[in-house]
Amino acid sequence: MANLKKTLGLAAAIAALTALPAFAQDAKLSGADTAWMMTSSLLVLFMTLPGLALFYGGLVRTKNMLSVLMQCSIITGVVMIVWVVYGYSLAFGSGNAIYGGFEKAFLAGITPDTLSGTIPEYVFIVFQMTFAVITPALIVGSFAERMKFSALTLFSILWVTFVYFPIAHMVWGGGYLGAQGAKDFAGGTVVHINAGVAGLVGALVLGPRLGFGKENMAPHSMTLTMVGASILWVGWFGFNAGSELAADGIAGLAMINTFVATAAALVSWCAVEGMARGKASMLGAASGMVAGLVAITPACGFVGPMGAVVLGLIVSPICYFFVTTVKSKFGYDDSLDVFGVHGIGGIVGAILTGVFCAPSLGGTGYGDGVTMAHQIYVQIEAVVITIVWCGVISFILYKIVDMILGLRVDADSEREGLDISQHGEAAYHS
Amino acid sequence: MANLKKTLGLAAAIAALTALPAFAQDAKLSGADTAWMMTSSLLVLFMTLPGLALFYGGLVRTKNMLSVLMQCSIITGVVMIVWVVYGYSLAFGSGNAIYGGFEKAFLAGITPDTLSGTIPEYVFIVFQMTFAVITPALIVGSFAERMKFSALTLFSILWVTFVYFPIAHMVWGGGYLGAQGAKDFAGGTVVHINAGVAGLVGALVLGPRLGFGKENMAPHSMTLTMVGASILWVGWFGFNAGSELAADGIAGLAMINTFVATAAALVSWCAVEGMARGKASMLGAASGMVAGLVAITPACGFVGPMGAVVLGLIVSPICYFFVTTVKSKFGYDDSLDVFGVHGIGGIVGAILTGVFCAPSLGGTGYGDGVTMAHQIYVQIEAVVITIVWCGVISFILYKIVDMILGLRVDADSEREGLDISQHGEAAYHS
Amino acid sequence: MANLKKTLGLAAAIAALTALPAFAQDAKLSGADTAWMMTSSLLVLFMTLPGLALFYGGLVRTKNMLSVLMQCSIITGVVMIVWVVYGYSLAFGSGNAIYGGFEKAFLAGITPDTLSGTIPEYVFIVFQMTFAVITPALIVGSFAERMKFSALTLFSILWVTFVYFPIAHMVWGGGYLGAQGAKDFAGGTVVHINAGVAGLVGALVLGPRLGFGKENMAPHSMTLTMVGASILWVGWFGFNAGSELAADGIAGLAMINTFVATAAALVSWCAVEGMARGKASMLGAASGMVAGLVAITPACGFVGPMGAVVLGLIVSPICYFFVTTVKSKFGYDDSLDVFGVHGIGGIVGAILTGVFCAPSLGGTGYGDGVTMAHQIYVQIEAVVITIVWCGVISFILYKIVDMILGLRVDADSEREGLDISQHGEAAYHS
Amino acid sequence: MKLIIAAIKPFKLEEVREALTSIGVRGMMVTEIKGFGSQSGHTEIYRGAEYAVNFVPKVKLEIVVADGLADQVVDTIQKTAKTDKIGDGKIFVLDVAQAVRVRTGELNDDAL
Amino acid sequence: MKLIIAAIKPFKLEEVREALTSIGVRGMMVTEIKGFGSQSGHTEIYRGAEYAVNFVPKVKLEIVVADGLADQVVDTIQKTAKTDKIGDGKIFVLDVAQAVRVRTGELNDDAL
Amino acid sequence: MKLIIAAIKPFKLEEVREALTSIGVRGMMVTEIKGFGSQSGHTEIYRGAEYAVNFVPKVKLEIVVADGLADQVVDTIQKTAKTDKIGDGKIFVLDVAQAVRVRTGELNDDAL
Ligand SMILES: Nc1ncnc2c1ncn2[C@@H]1O[C@H](COP(=O)(O)OP(=O)(O)O)[C@@H](O)[C@H]1O
Ligand SMILES: Nc1ncnc2c1ncn2[C@@H]1O[C@H](COP(=O)(O)OP(=O)(O)O)[C@@H](O)[C@H]1O
Ligand SMILES: Nc1ncnc2c1ncn2[C@@H]1O[C@H](COP(=O)(O)OP(=O)(O)O)[C@@H](O)[C@H]1O
Repeated sequence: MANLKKTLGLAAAIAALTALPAFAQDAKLSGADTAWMMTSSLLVLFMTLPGLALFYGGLVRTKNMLSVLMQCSIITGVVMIVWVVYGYSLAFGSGNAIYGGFEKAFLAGITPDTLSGTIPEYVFIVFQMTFAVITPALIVGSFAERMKFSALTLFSILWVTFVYFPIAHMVWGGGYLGAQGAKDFAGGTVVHINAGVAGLVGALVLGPRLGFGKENMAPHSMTLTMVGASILWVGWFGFNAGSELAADGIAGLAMINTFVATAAALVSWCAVEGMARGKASMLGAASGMVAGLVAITPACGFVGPMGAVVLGLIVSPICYFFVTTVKSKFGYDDSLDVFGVHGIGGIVGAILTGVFCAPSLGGTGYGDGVTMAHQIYVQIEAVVITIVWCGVISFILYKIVDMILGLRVDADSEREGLDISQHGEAAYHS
Repeated sequence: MANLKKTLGLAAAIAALTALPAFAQDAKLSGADTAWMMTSSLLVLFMTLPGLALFYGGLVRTKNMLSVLMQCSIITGVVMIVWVVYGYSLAFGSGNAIYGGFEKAFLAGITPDTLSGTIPEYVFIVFQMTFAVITPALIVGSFAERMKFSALTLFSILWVTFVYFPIAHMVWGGGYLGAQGAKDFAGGTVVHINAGVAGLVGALVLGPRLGFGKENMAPHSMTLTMVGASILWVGWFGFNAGSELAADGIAGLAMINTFVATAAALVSWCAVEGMARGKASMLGAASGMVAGLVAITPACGFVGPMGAVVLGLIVSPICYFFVTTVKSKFGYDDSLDVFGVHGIGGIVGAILTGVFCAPSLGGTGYGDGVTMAHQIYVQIEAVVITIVWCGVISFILYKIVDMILGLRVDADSEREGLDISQHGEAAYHS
Repeated sequence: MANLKKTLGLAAAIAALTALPAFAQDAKLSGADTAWMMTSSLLVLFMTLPGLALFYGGLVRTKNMLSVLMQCSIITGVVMIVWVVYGYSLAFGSGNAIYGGFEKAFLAGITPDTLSGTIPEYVFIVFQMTFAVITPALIVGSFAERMKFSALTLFSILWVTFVYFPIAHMVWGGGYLGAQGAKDFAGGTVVHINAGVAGLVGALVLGPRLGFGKENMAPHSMTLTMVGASILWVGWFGFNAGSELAADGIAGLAMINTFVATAAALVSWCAVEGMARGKASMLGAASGMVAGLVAITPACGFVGPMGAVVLGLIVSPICYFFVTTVKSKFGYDDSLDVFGVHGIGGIVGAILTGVFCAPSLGGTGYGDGVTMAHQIYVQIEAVVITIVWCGVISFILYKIVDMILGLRVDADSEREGLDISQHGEAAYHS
Repeated sequence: MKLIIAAIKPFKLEEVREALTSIGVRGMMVTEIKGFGSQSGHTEIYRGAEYAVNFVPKVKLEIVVADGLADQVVDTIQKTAKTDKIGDGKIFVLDVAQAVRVRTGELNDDAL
Repeated sequence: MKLIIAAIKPFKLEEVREALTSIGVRGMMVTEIKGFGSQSGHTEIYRGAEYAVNFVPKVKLEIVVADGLADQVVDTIQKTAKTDKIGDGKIFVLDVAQAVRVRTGELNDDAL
Repeated sequence: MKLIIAAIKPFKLEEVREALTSIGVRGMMVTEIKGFGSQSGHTEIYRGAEYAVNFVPKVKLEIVVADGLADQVVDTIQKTAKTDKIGDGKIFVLDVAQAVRVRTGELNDDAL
C-alpha cells in the first residue's frame, strides 16, 4: 500500500474506470503476487483471530475472558460485512480528499477478472478488509473488563465509518495525507496510532475498572498472552511484507525488518526490566514484541535492517516508560495499554521512519528534493492530524453510544464478570 | 477441484497416462500455483491439527480432553498412510464411475517431475490427502466422550475406504456425480454432508453419554474452542481457495467469499441468540463461524460476495434451530453437533449453491442450457445420494466394528473419563 | 539449502561478488520462489514461537511454564540480532572450510535488489535466520526447570557463535562437510543432532532436577504440548520444503515426505506404546510426530514417499527405546528428551538418508560413482564430526558460563519455580 | 449446631444438593478435593516416567445445621450419595459453638 | 483455641486479611469454594443445553486463634466482609483441642 | 474420634501420605489452599502494576482417626513435614462427634 507506485497505480486505475480498456492493457495478473497476497490476507485474519484475541484475553481476569474473545469476534464479523457493503468504497473509491464515496458500494462492478495492480481486486479488497477489522479490535484492550457488548458492537460500526475509512482514504486511498508525502508503509498511522488514540479516549470516557489499583488484576493466563503475541508476530509478516502487494525485494526488506526490529524490541524491553527491577518478565517480552512490531510497521519498506534494529531498541524503553510511569501518574485505566503500546509505539515508529529512511542510515531514501527535516515534519503532521481527527470523533461517538445504549455495565455485572453477565457462559469448567 | 476445467484436465491426464508425451507438452509447472497449493495443503493440515482438535477438545469435559486430541491425531496418522498406499488411487485413479482402482497404489509411477495440471502431482496428492484426513476427523465430535480408541481407529480406516474414497471419486475423480454436473467447489458434499451423516448414525448407534441431559456437560474450555474455530477459519482458505488449484481470480473469489460468508454467519448466529435468549455467546459465535465456513464451501468459487453474505446470514438460524430444538426433540446425543452444524450446514450450502450461482444474483452462472431449477435438482440429487450411501455404509461399518472390538467403553471407564481409561494420562496437572 | 545446485549457485554468487555483473546476468528474481520462501520463513518462526515454546512448556510443571516460554523468546530475540550483526557472515560468508569470515557483517553490501539464486538475499537471510534461532531453542528442553535465565541467554549467544555458525558453514556455507558430499536436505545434522548433543551435555553438566525420579513431574498441560507438536508439524513444511529454496517438484517431494514420514512415526509410536503398556498416549503421539519430523528432515528431498513412510515407522521405536529404557538406565535428567528425540531421531534420519535415497528404494539417487555404502559412510562421518565438535565445545561453553554467572538456580528458587524466582510472575491466575 | 463434613463422588453432587434442599438445608460450602482411601488411584506414564496417582477426585461438602436437623442430613447424604461401590465417601459430624450471618449479624440458628 | 470458618465474597478477601492482621491474627488457610445459599446462581446455555449453576464462587477462611481473640476475629470478619447484599457469607466457630507448629513442635497458643 | 487438620508444604505431600499410611491411617481429604502466615509471599509486577501476593501455596490434609491414633498421627505429620524452614505448617486437632461410611452406613470407628 505504501508502495507509492502501486498506490498511484491504483488511484490511476480508479480514475481510469471510465477509460477501462487503456488500463486493462497495462495490467496483467501475477500468480506469484496473488499467491503471496492471499497468504498475507489470511495471516492478517490470523493476527486478529485468534492472535489479538488471545494476547488480550490472557491479560484479563478469568471472569472476563470470553468477553474479550467475543468482542474481537463480533468486530471481525460486522466490520467485514460493513466493508463489502460500503467500507471499501468509502476508503478506496475515487471520491474527494477525505472520503471515497459510494461508487463501489456492494463491490459494484468487480468480478474475478478485475485487477488491482497485478492481483485480483478481490484479493486487494480482502487484504484491506483485514486491516479494517484489526484496527477497531485493537481498541477493545483499553476498555476491557467493563464495556457492554451491545455498545461495543455499535461503537465499532460507527468508528470504522467515521474514523477508520476516512483516515485510510486520506493516507492510502488517494486522499490528503498520501498527497503530502507522509510515509507509512503498512499502517502505523492508520492502524496503530488511530487505535491507540481511540483507546485512550475510551479509557477516559468509561473510567477505571472497579477496584483498579487496589484489587489484584493479574493476567489470568500469561501463556495465552505469549501465544497471542507470537501469533501476532507471525501474522504481521502478512501485514507488513504484504503491504508491498507483491512478492519482490521490497517485500523481502519489509520482512527482514519485521523480524529484526521485533527481536530488538523484545530484547530491549527485557533489558530495561532487568535493569529496573532485576527480572525480565514474559509480559515484558511479549510487550516488547508488540511494541517492535508496531514501530516497524510504518518504516518496514523504507529503512534498512540495521535501522530497524535501532528502531526496535529505541521503542521499548519509551513504551515501558509510558505503561509504567506515565499511566500510573495520570491514573487512567487503559486496561491492556492500547495507548501505551500501540499509540506510543506507532508515534515513535512514524517519526523515526522519517529519520531511518535516510540513505546514509541504510534506508531507501526520500522523495526528490525532500530533506530529512522536511520528511520528519510531514510525518509529525500526519501523526497530529490522525490524533486530532481520531480523538475528537471517537469522543463524540463514545458519547453518542453512551446515550443510546450506555457504555458500561452496572457494578454487579462488572463484579460478576462480563462472561456471565453479558454472554451467559463461563470460559472454563472442569 | 470443483473447477471443472481442471477436474476434466486431470481426468484427461489420467486417461492420457498411456499417451504421456502429448499431455506433457501442454502441461507446464507454475511456480506460483505450486507455492499457493503447498501453502493451501499445510493450511488444511492446520485445520485438523490443532484446529479441529481444539475446537472439539474445548467442548468436552476435562476428563475427555486428550481422547479427542488423540482421536484427531491417530486419524491423521493412519489416513495419511492409507492414502499413499491405496487411497489416492481409489479416489483419483481412472477406474469406473464409483471406484478409482489400484493403478496408482503406492503412488506408482509418480516422480517429482510428474505434473497434475500446473502443479507437481505430489502437491495435488498432499492437498487431497488433507481432505481425506479432516473428513473422518470431523465425525469424532458426534460420539465424543464414549468411544473406544481402538474402535475409532479401525472405524476410520474402514470408513475412508468404503465411504470417503468412493464419494470423492464420484464427485471429483471422474465418477458419477461429477458427470451429472453437481457443483461442489471445495467439498460441501464429500466432506461435510458425508461427515455429518456418518456422525448422526454414530450418535444413534452408540447411544447417549451417561448422564446426558442430567449432568452438567459444559465445555471445559471455551477459550480453546474459540481458538480452534479461529484456526479453522484461517486454514479454510487453503481448503476453499486452494480448491481452485491455482493462484488466480477464482481463487480470489473463493477467498473473499470464505471471508464474508463466515462473517455473516457469525453475526447472524449472534443475532438469533440475542433475540432468543437476550445474550450472544462465544459458543454461538464459534458455531456461526463454522456453519458459515461449511455452507460456503461448495459455493465459494461459484457465487458472488453478496450472495455469500446472504448465504451466511441464512445458514446460522437453520443450524441454530437444529442444534437447539430438533436435537432436543429427538433426544439423540450428537455430542458436539457434527450433524447439526456440518451435516445441515453442508446441505444448506449445497442447495443454495444452485441458487446463488445465478448470474442475476452475482454468481458465475450455470452450464450451457442449465436452468436454476435443474441445477437445484442436481444439487439435491448429489445430497441425497451422499446421505444414502454414507448413511447405509457407515451404519454397517459401525456394526462390524462393534462386533470385532466393541464401540463403547464400559460405564466405569466413561465416568472416570477416556483420558485415564483409554490413554493412561491426564490433560492437566499443576 | 541441500539442493546442491542452489548451494553451489550461492557459493558461486559469493565468490562472484567481485565479478558482480556476470552473476547479475544469470540471476533473475522469481516471484513464485520468493512468495514460497517468505511463507517458509514465517513458518519456521511459527515453529519456535509459539510452537516449540508450547510443546516444551506444556511438558513442564506449572511453576516453570513461563521460564520455558521466556527462554524460547529471548533466544529468538538475541540470536536474530547476532545473526544480522555477524552470524550470517560467519555462516555464509566465503571464509574458509570452517568459518565464513566477517565480510557480510552488518549485512554489508546487501540491498533489496541483491539476489541469492532466484530470491532476494534478504529472504534467504531471514530463512536461514529462523534456523539459527530454533536450534538453540531446541536445547532448552534438556535443562528445563533449573537453569538460570541470565546463564541461558549468555550460553545461547556463545553457542550459536562457536557451534552453530561453524557447523552451518561446514555443511551449507561452502565448508568442509558439504564438500564431502554429506546429504542433509534441511538440517538433520546442523539443527537436530547439534541441538540433541548440546542438550545431552547440558543435562549432564547441570545434573538432575530436585526430586527427579521421586516427585510427580507430570506435564502441566498435555493440551499445550499437543498444540505445540501440531504447530511444529505445520511449520516444518517451511523448514523442509522451504529448504529447496524454490516452489517446484522437489519442494513438493519434500512436502509429501514431511507429511507421510510424520504420520508413520506418529502411528508407530502409538503402536509401540500400545504393545508395551496396552495404551497409546497423547504424549506418545506428539513425541512420534516430532521424531518423524526430525528423521525426515535430512532425507526429505532425497527419498521417495514410500521410503519416507518406512523411515517414519522405524524412527519411533528407536526413540521410544531411548526415552524410556536408555535414559532411565543411565539416570541423566534430559528433562524433555531433547537428546532422545532430536539427537537420536536426527542420527537415525541422517544415516537412513544414505539408505533410502537409493533409486531402487524410490530415492532420487546418489552422486556420480557414489555407492550406498559410501554414502552411508559419509553420512556417519558427518554425524560423528557434528557430535564431537558440538559435544566438546558445548561442554566448554557450559563451564565458562557456569564460572561467570552460575548455570543453576539455588534449591529454594527451584522449589518455588523459575517463574516466580527468575521472572517475578506466575503463568496463571484466576 | 453441627458441622457436617462429607466427602462424596463428584457426579453425585447435584443429586445430594437437591435432596438436602428438599429437607430444609439452606446453605453449604463445596470444595473440590483429592480423596485418599481404600479406592485405589491409577498410574500415569509420561515418556517412561511412571507416576502413581494415589488420589481420586472427590467433592467435599460442609454444612452447618441446627442440632435437630443433623441426623436427617447425615441420613440423606448417606442414602443419596451411595452407589454401593468402593469410594462412595464418608460423613463426619462436629459441634459448632457459634454461627453468624455476615450480612445481618444474626446469630446461631437464625444465621443458617 | 477456636477454629473460625468463614465463607465470604472473593473480592473481600484482601480487605478481610488486612483487617485481621491488624488485630493480631498471624495465620490462616484460604480455599476457593463453591457456595450454595440464598444467593442464587445463574444459568448457562451451551448449544441449547441449559445448565443451572446453583453455586456462586466464594472464599473460605479457616483461622485458629486463642480463645481470647475469637470474638474479636468474628466481629472483624463480619464488619469487613459485609456489603449488605445477599450472599455476604457466614462465620462458624468450633473448638480446637490442640495446635502444633510443624517447624518447632511448639504447642497450642504458642503454635499460632 | 478426632479430626486432624494440617497445612503443609506441597512437595511434602507424598512423603507425609506414605508415613501416615504406614502407621495405619486409611483415608484422608487433600485440598490445595493458599496459606497466610509468617512465611512471606512475593511480589509480581505486571506492566507497572505491582501485586503483593501475600499467600503461599500449601496443601491441607483432613484426617479423621480414632482417638487412640490421634497423637501418633500428629506426631508423624510433624516429623515428616518438617524442613526446619519457616512456613512448614500447622496441625490442629478437633473432636468429631460421629462418622459414617456412605457405602455401608457403618458408624464411627468402623467407618474410618
Ligand atoms: N479417615 C478419613 N479421614 C478423612 N477422610 C477420609 C477418611 N477415609 C476416607 N476419607 C474420604 O472418603 C473417601 C472415600 O473413602 P474410601 O476409603 O476410598 O471408600 P469407602 O468409604 O467406600 O470405603 C476418600 O477418598 C477420602 O476423601
Ligand atoms: N448452612 C450453611 N452451612 C455452611 N455454609 C453455608 C451455610 N449457609 C450458607 N453458607 C455459605 O455462606 C454463603 C452465603 O450464604 P447465602 O445464604 O447465599 O447469603 P446470606 O448469608 O447473605 O443470606 C453461601 O454461598 C455458602 O457458602
Ligand atoms: N492461625 C492459623 N490458623 C490457620 N492456619 C494457620 C495459622 N497460622 C498458620 N497457618 C497455616 O500454616 C502455614 C504456615 O505458617 P507460617 O506462619 O508461615 O510458618 P511457621 O508455622 O513455620 O511459623 C500458613 O501458610 C497457613 O496455611
